[in-house]
Amino acid sequence: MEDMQYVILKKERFNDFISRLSKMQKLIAPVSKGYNNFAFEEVSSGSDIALKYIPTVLPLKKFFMPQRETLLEFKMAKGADAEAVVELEPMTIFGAHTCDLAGIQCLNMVFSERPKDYNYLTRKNRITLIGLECNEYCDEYASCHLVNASFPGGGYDLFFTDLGDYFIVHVKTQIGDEIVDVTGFFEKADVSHMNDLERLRDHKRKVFSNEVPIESKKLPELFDKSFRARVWKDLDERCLACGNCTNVCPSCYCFDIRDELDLSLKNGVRFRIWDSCQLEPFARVAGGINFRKERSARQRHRYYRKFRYSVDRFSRFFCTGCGRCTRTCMAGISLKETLNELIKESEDRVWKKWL
Amino acid sequence: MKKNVNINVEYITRVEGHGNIVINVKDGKLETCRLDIVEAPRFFEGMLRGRSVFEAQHITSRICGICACGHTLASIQAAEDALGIIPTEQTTKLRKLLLDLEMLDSHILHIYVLVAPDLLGVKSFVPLIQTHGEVVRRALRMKKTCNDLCDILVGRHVHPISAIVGGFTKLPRLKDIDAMLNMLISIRHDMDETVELAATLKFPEFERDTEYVALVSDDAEYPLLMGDIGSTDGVRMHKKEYRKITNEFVVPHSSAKHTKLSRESYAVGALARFNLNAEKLHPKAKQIASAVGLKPKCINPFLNTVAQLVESVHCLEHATGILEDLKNNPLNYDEEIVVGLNEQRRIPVRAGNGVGAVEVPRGVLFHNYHTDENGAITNANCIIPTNQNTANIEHDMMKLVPEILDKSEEEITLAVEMLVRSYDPCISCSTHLMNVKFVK
Amino acid sequence: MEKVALKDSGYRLKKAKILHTKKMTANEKFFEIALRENSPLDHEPGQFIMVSLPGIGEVPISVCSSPVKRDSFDLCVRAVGKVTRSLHKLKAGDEIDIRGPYGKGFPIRILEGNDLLIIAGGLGIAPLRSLITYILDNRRDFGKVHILFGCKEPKEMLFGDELEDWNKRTDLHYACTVDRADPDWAGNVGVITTLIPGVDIDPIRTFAAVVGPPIMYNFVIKELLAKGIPENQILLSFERNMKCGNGKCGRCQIQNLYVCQDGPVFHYERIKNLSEAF
Amino acid sequence: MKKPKVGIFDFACCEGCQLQIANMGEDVLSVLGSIDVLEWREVMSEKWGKKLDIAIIEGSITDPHAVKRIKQIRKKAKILIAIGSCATIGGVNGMKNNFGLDDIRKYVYGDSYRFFPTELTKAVHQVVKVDYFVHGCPMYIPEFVALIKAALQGIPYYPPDYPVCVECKLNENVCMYDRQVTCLGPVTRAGCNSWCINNGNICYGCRGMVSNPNEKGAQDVLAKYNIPMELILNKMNMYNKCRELT
Ligand SMILES: Cc1cc2nc3c(=O)[nH]c(=O)nc-3n(C[C@H](O)[C@H](O)[C@H](O)COP(=O)(O)OP(=O)(O)OC[C@H]3O[C@@H](n4cnc5c(N)ncnc54)[C@H](O)[C@@H]3O)c2cc1C
Ligand code: SF4
Ligand code: SF4
Ligand code: SF4
Repeated sequence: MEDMQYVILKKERFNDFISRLSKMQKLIAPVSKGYNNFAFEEVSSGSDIALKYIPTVLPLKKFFMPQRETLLEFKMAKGADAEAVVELEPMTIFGAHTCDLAGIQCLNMVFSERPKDYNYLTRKNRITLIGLECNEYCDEYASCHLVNASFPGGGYDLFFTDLGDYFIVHVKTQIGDEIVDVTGFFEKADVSHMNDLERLRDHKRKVFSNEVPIESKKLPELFDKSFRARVWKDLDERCLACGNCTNVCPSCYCFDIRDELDLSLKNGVRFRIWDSCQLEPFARVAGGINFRKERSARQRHRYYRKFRYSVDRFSRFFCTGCGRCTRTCMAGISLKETLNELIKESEDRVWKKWL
Repeated sequence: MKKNVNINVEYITRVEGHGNIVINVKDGKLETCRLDIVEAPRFFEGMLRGRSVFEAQHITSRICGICACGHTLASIQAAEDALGIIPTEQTTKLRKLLLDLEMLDSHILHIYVLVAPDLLGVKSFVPLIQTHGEVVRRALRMKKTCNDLCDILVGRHVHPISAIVGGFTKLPRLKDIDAMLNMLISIRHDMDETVELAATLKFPEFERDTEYVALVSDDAEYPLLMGDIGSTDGVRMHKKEYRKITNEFVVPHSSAKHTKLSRESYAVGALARFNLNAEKLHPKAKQIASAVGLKPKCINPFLNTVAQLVESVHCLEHATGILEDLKNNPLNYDEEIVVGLNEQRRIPVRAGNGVGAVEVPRGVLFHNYHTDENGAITNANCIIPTNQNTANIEHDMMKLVPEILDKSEEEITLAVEMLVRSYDPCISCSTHLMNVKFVK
Repeated sequence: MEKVALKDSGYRLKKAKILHTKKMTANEKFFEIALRENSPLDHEPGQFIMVSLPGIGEVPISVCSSPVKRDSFDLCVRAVGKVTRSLHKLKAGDEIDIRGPYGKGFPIRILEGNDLLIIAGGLGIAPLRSLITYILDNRRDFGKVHILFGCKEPKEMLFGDELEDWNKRTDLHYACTVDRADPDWAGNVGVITTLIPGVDIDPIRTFAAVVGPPIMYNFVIKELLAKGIPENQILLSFERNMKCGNGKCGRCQIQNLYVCQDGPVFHYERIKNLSEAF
Repeated sequence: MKKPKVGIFDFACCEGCQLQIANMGEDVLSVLGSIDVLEWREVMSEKWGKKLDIAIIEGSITDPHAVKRIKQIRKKAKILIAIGSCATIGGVNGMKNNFGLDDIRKYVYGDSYRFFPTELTKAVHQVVKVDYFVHGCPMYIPEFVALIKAALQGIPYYPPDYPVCVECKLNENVCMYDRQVTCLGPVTRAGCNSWCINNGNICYGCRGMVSNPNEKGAQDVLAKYNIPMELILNKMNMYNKCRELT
């Protein structure tokens, strides 16, 4: 534990810390939108921030891969070269839960895989990430424990844990160290603080239990057997193909690329914009064939991208357990229920073999 | 001089909707003089039957894109009257603001895009882009500003979104109010120039004594959103008695119904409001009225455009006042409502009969709904300002044409078209024909 | 928000010039294209490039010439929509922008020394032409070569002159068929699978390369397996919707594979169990 | 490049979409810089009546006269653009089709109903071929601009074929279903940037339905909120009644 460094921030200094932070560069944190909905938005004072919140409508990916992002700028004049660009805005994000940190880790892997995506990587380097521990389970939709995202697993510069009168803060990177230094509101953590933290973690280990009756390492195997499972048909009937589940997912990153000219028709940009595998035209080709025409195929694809394909490609789940897809789905399609169905169905099959 | 004139203008241009003018003079004698409304009827009142009263404003706003906010406000008033809802003070304030913006927007459009070309001797504002570039830019700038103001306040100007029965689904934040205030202030200068421009325009000299009808009230505010109905002939009635004012009748040549009150016809609109309520205008507007020599009771219909100008100044100032007030007395955001179709019965419903009477740019607009105990509309009636004006326009034409018979047919046509346009008729609006008893 | 130039962007475009065009059929047009300074494209047979018309869009198009031709390269484009129709309006001297080449083409090093059975359906001849011309340029490096080509109607036949040439050559076997004949047609009539049983091959040393419309694959593969060609010697090239070419945008994904990076050319063995592939 | 000749024509509608053009402000001048507007009754007295490169059509086709007129315009125009829900899907005018034609005429005009001929409301493409669609009530200016640019470039414009929810989520709105009210966003074609929901109201479906909506799923969702099926269908029919005509 040599390289680990813990400091504490007393609660009464929190507002000063936030004000100070917001003056250093744009500061983003969760704020309440009413109806138990939250969003990451720009803040300037501690009172703007919802310290207790359930996952925001949109995850942090909106800062790392903006919904619409310019890739090229060009002029229509003959011979003019298009210029590749990246749009940047340095910012600090405060209050990322462990599931959202995991989401960013997923995106980091995707965009670092060759061929690297420098638009993403350049932007990522300008963003400072400060995590915030969930002491309690958000709600019945979350399944972070199943996918090992309920405890901090890196991916941040600083990580805050609320321990009543104070936050204990894990300093992970040099940038985090600088924030601690520059703001000057922190104190060294001592053994009693570390003990408090350990107590909280013990408590969490009790509260955060596995929500789905399967060991997470068995999930890939479950999916190997489930390509033709009944549950996909069921989803076909219910899913509206609205794409909400993928838009709110922290590890969904599909996009479309489009061109746009200005009114003079002389200058233009090429930009990418979020897209979703749940939408009808997504996999349709010029001849009119749609390789995932059925909503069931599209839903299945979504689940496999979270629990199976990513395991092959990146050796991790791309579901962070945040529960957003379930919370947002007006058709009431629930990730946990789907997993439960798959488990049940595969157990049925096992039984049938024996009978 | 005995003379034959045969004028048949198919689709009067630069008016909203389709109307034709038919004039027939034989041996110097006026035989026919008609304004035909040939807009395809759209049957709004019929379509409203069976729909939730909470959808009424959404649907009736689609009667007219130009005064969509006006229809919205009249519709909401009627629905709330039927349901027995009394809007909060804050809601009323914001509705007045919306109406000011609507008035301003519409008057600007009418003055610049529809009337100015006549007075500058061109066929449309398109050639003005070359000859009067600055004027066109100013017009578009002002129009866009009004539009952007409505965007902030109610989501959009054409078919507002957040103004609904019960209040507003979204209230402007402090930064929005600041932005709106700055926008209004930014067009003050343009408004001054508009006044200067208007002062140079020459309007035809023509007069006909007319009964004017508009909202009236006992307080000191220029009544636009609320009030009784009054006329220059001394009539005053509660809005619920609107049918006694309008006395609609059907004429075969028009898909819009005609109306009359104390005489054969009456007029509504900016001039009517001015004639009835001039003393309640904002001081700056009064000042402009006297500078351009407009005083009540003015009976030259061509000067309706001037009355619109005066009202524009009034509305600009009045809206600025409301926004300044909102800066000092912040809105209560708890009043934001989410109603949808009222499927959750967040707003209690009951059977009822409600009337909305609102001054919209072209005059007083009536909506009337009967609802059943589930809040569904059983009967609907909308009386549009242009309907109320059509008979009056015809009577004006009948007086005007003989006075200018010495002119060429083109000149007569132009004069008559200008007369029609000065009323700013909204023909797409006026074809919502209603379920009324016919005056036999 | 600042906007800064990005040197390493995967979306950078290269300027290219159209040297020559030729209308091939009602819907297909041929383009010969050179990069600036005639620098080589350096592609493998079977790879594709992203063709850009800034302001309109970008589409994946297979390179249909042999890499041996270094000063320029060829494309064959079917007009179906936004970009492809706009491409058809261009003529010699006009400029386009490209990215790439992308993807995995035909594994030339593995094919060398073996026999080849090349099966093209319709526009599938485009990517295969890059392989065929490469083979002809390096004819000594390959064993026996069979080319089977099928299309709907004679008037849809692409690269007619070259097909004639291939037909005349003695160092390869060529056969073609049409689904529907017209009065001038004297050749075979019927779907392409009807040609397969008649080819004389040694399945163990034959690699099959198949490109055509999606419906063709199932039937052709069945015939090839029936002939005894091992699964890992059947090569297919897939078409999917594609936006980035960099294995990110997700559109071309077939289960866990990205056609743009892992393909478009695949060994049948690798994808036979992917039910979304066919 | 020669400037294309453009005419703007209106049928049964509120003329709000034309007004949206005026609401573009000084951008109108940029658009007018690249086209020649030769006919536009609402703001111009000039009439053209000859061949056009682009005809922009607003409004639904609701009477025999309109059918004749739209066919004439189609003959004159190389490209025909339908703007606004009335033109693209029939829009609110379609609600008329819920009633018997004579019934509704009598309701509105009483005894004189015979003076007022009417037909089932139709969208423009149900009468003549339409090349470009700008959906929405009113049309969304940025989409109109995008489409005009596509028309000038001579390339197709594909309106989005995914639901309003997509845009709504990107705008990070609190979903109406979280607020316990029903919203037509899940079955309505996007492209308006979830205009209504951004302003706290529900989606009314003015842009028409996506091409392959899960209607059963949508009805299930709506039914979950205990509103009678009749009301739900009514709600979908506010703009989409003309879908039934083919
Ligand atoms: C690896 C690879 C290699 C290829 N090689 C070649 C080749 O060598 N030659 C070749 O010609 N093609 C090739 N293609 C296919 C080519 O990429 C497509 O034809 C091209 O992308 C079509 O783009 P477009 O912009 O012209 O058409 P689009 O404008 O995208 O339209 C294509 C079709 O889809 C319809 N459509 C598209 N979007 C919508 C929408 N939103 N709503 C309704 N309808 C819609 C259009 O009506 C049209 O029929 C290749 C594809 C791949 C993946
Ligand atoms: S949010 Fe629900 S309805 Fe929408 S696409 Fe996802 S699963 Fe389907
Ligand atoms: S509010 Fe409406 S449009 Fe938005 S996500 Fe919810 S259902 Fe979809
Ligand atoms: S949200 Fe719905 S009703 Fe509103 S503009 Fe968009 S499509 Fe039309």
